[in-house]
Amino acid sequence: MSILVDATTRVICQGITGKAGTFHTDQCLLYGTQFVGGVTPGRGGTTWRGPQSGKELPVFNTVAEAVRQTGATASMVFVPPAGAADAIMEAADAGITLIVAITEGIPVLDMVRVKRFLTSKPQVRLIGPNCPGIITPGQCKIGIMPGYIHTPCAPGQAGVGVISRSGTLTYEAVFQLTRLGLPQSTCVGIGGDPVPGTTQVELLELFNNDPGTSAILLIGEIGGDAEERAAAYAAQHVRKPLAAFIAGQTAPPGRRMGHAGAIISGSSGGAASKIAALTQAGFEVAATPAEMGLAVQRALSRQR
Amino acid sequence: MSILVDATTRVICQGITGKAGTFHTDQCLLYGTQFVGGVTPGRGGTTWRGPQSGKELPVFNTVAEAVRQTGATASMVFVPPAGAADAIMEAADAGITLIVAITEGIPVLDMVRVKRFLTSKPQVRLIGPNCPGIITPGQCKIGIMPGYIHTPCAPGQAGVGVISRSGTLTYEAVFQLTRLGLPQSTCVGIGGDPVPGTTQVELLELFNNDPGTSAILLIGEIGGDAEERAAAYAAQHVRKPLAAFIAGQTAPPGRRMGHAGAIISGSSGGAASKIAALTQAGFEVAATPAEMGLAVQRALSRQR
Amino acid sequence: MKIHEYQAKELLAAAGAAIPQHIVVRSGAEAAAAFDVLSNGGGVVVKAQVYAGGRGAGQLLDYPDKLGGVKFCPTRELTQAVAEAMLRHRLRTRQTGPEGVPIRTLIVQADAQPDREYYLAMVLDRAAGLPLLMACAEGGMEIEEIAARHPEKILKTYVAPETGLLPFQARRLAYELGFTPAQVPQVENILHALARVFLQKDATLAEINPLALTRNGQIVVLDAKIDFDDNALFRHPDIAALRDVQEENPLEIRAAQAHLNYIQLDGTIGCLVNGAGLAMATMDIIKYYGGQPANFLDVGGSVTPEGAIEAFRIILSDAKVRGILVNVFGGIARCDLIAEALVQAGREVGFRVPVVVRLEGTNAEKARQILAEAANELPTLKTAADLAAAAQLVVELSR
Amino acid sequence: MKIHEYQAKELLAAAGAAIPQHIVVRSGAEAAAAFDVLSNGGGVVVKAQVYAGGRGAGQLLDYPDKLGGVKFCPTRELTQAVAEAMLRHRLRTRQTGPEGVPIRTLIVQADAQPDREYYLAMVLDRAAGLPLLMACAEGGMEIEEIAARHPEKILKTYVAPETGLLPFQARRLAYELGFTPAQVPQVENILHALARVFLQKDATLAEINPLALTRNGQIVVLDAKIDFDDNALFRHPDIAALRDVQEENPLEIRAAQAHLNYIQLDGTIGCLVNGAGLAMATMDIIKYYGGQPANFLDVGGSVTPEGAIEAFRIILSDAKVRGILVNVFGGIARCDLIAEALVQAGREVGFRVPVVVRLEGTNAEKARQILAEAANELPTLKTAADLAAAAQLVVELSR
Repeated sequence: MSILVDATTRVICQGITGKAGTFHTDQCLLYGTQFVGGVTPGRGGTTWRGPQSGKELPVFNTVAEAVRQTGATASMVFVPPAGAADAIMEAADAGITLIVAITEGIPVLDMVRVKRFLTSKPQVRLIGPNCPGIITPGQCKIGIMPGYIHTPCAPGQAGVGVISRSGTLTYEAVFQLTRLGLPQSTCVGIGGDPVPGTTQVELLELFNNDPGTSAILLIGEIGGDAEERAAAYAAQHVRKPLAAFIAGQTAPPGRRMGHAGAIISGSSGGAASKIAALTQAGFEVAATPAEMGLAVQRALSRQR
Repeated sequence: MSILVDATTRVICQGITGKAGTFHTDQCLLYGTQFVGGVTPGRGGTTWRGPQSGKELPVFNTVAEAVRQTGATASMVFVPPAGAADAIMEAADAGITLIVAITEGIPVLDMVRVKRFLTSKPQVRLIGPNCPGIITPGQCKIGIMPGYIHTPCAPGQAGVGVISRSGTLTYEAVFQLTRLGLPQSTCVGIGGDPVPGTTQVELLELFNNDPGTSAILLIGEIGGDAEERAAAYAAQHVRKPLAAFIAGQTAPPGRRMGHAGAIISGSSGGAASKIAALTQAGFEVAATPAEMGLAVQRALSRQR
Repeated sequence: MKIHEYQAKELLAAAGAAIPQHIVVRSGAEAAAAFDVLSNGGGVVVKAQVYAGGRGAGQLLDYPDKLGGVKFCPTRELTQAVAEAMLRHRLRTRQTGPEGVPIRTLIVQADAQPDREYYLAMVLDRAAGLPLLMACAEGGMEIEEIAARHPEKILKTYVAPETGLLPFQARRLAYELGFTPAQVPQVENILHALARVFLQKDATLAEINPLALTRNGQIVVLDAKIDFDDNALFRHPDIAALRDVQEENPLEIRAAQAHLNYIQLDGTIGCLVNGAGLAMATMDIIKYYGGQPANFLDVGGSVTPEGAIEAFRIILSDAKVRGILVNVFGGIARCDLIAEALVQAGREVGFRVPVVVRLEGTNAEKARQILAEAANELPTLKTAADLAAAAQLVVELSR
Repeated sequence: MKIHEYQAKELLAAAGAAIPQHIVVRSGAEAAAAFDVLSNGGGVVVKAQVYAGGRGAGQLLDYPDKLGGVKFCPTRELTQAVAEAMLRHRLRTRQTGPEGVPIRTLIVQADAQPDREYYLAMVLDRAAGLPLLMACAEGGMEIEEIAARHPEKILKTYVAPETGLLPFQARRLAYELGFTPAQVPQVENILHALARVFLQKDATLAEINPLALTRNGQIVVLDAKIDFDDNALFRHPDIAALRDVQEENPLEIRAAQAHLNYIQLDGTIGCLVNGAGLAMATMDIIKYYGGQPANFLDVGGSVTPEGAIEAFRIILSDAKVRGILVNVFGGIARCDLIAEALVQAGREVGFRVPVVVRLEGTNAEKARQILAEAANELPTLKTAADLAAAAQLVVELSR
């Protein structure tokens, strides 16, 4: 089992003919993801060919056309920042229900507008933007993470669900899990932007309800109060083993938000408050990034 | 019984210090409505006095303040057209749950924006704009209708629920009901604007669920397809006696919407299609405006 | 409020849409001069600027040849002759009535040589409570027929007023209309212009019909029609300034100035009613009893002596009127005061036809007494006990 | 991106807010001339324009008297002297660090004589995913303290970006701040200007502190601070043009030009990491093992030879650096190519301090081999088996 994506997920790439879109669609195809088409306005009717995989996909001018022709339900967005919000709304409007936005550098007010647009489309889930994507090991990779570091669950086996605001730090965590022999159910990078499409709380809920997930690893960062909210949710609702790591205990200064930032969050958004909240909620919190895998192991053994 | 308003409803008037606001608040007080205050920005802290009733009410600068101080849950809006949409949104934002907008001449796109604003406030019901208001005879009148033509239900007695897009035509209908000895549960003028706050379908549902309503009279007009939708709803859900009248069988021409109007509604919005739809849905349709009361009587007797 | 084609196209152009060049003219000589500027080795199109639609298929009255309100003119001479004919003869179309309308303004337009025509429109969808943008790859005259027979050919997109037309919505419509990647940006510009004018200027209808793909690959607005929300004109002085009162019914203008809502019709029985719904219902009951209403007239919620006087003057200035039905439901306004206003109006105006009055509501008894007392002075003034009786009486008296 | 106070106030003024008159000056003589224009029989305020906050409570370094970055000057002579002092001495505030910052620009501002001070700010509320407008009737320096002790005194209103600040929201805030009916329209203007600038220019923070009620009843923006979303600068060339690179850290500018995200810190161990989260985590583990990071440096998803060379140059230009930790997780990018880039960088730059490399991911074995082969050529280059070992090693070697 897994959350959000599996071997049956039919995926398109928006921005498939761009350099990054081509490369990563190809990588996903090599991993085994069921990509069924791509969208680049003005290139409709042409055929895209994966440089390494050699696989061919139809290109469409609009997501609506792509959905009609291919039955896709998920989209990987590689559209550059200036057009990315529009591309996400186009996907949502066209019936795509899982949108994975890899694009980095989308203006934050664009994402505010996207989120408000999506309130009228409750069936649509957005992952990202500015994220590595989502992977259910062995079944479906939609994103830029290196596939080989992940370990699929054996049939009937449950795995670790991973939720992260970071990219390479997630790979580090997954690599540690794989080394410790802990397979992963699904790994989701929610992205580091101020307004993410999907929050840690929402993913905690999905993983909590997924029988294929045996434990959850949450990788957070300083800033905002998302981790505090995740801790509060977990304390009340989650009964699975929980582990976490918070990056930024040595916070880089100089990225202050003036008075207003502190007023609004009601706390500093600092690592200490996050770690305290998570520990109190029952998370095994890793002391260093080298011990994320071990923290999961501790959480799992503590339960037994 | 009744819908939406009764003797316990606490009401404010937005625009209370204006000429119309003063006159009609006073009239409502004379009828017995429980008015508890008024709002006119810049006049907060003063006291309003009803010219005929002699009653005094506190005036506030904002609806939020009025709600805090008086516990009002309903508002009658007499703010002029340019500021009316803003006043409605202010009321909704301040916790008012029933907004009765009397104002005539609000730009239609303002009402589109108001309706979209209200989607995030499902607990708020807007009646109007450009409407006579709502009255539960003998208990609460919020609007400009002449109170004395209405007949309250005796304790335990059920009455006729009236839904109308028109003003004086509603008074005509209520007058006929009263003459025939048929009391009214609640009468609601939804207003004649293209984008009304509350639709006929919504009121059909409320009256259908109200044990104090024995029959429903629907007074429609040509234009749009609201009556067709009401007929479709009634056919499926309503089992109470139903009567209707459609004004505009001799439609004034010259108010065409070009090609686009006909395309959009899929029908002419003419009286014939509306009358056919209502008849098929089980409404007793009055042939002339002089027979609206009789149509209700026929509907009631047909049931027995 | 309506505006002329050329005004609609200029508004769209200001919002970013491409339109063919045109020059507004009011004489044959001006038209000929415009030909020199715009013909560019070919011809021009002369188009009558009237509010009524169906100009192309219309006919100039008392004109020997077949000539409507739109004409391609290959020469300077023909341009001048056609312009002069249009300015001299009234134009009848399916929207004008048999008497036609005078033509006061023309445009001379560069010939766009349309290769293919499309339809675009924005209008309020009342059921959804949202503006709707519609597009069809088959434009021109028969759009209503296409809508009825092949509704799937009409592409539709809702436009939220707070965000406007979103880029992907315009892009999708443009591609689904079958435009090529090179054409799509031109179409997107026009769609955004249409939506912008509709939303920013409070239009109730904005129609581009046809949108033309020209032989040289340009996409231009060939004809456009925009109606505006009267209630929003207070915040659009630029739009209000476009009003051409000469194109409107003088009686209706006069009524509007007196805060009366008046629409002239073809029948013989004048109506004076308070409230739009009751006014429509009054017309209905006149027809039900065999009469034909001469007008719709809503005097608003209350009735003042001044309003009643002006209302009677307007109704009676229609020579067809053979009787008048006054139907007033006195709600907040008292019937006795209304009756006094009616009597005063009768004295001022003089009732040359039977006037049947039905007054109901507050102080109705006292009102009937006032009217009875005035019976000698105003012999054509009759009262009726109820609405049905009043309608029957006025129909009978007007035969 | 940050801008100066005077630029923020001018943006707000362009959006409709009232601000005191000011003149930008860069010399004592200009300041004296500005005094003549603005003093109006009273005095003026001289304000240092630097990006750091806390100017009023700051102190000019090596200056004999107590003088910060904001000074009321009742005379022309004092105005000139104060301006010259500010332009000659570095200013230290609680936000600058002990070395202070140079002052290159000043404004001379008409004295507004504030009678009462308020606080206004707009910022993104991440939890709600919406911009939030905040207001407090007690402005000035202690706003954070008020927020902590009396949160109920901070009024808050969410602003939807698609509608902007709605009229009733501004009206309500103005009344709830306690303004009189005569003052409310002035405050509404300023609130709308604040929201407009925030939304239309893609700000991440817009703060008016204080908003002043002056002795003559005017309401003006006395000080303002606006930060902008770097990701949205592509659509705001007017804002991008306001950038004052002299106010920014030269190393950080140089890093940005090489697409590196670099922030200088106070420690001794340089970091070179791919990915922001891993970079933060790497700093954390350095600290965990007793070291102090000298910088945050994210080279992005992949590592090119050019990027690595520039990154090492930037790190090594910080004289405090006594060791460097390279932590790269090769995902899509192959570790062997990254190792080659590091070796090339070592050749070009010369590693004057120990460089501990931890490479993991695709082709990590081959990468370790490449680094081992370069060991003779680059004696300070060390490899570590895992992250913990790497951190411990670099801390040890940097002591």
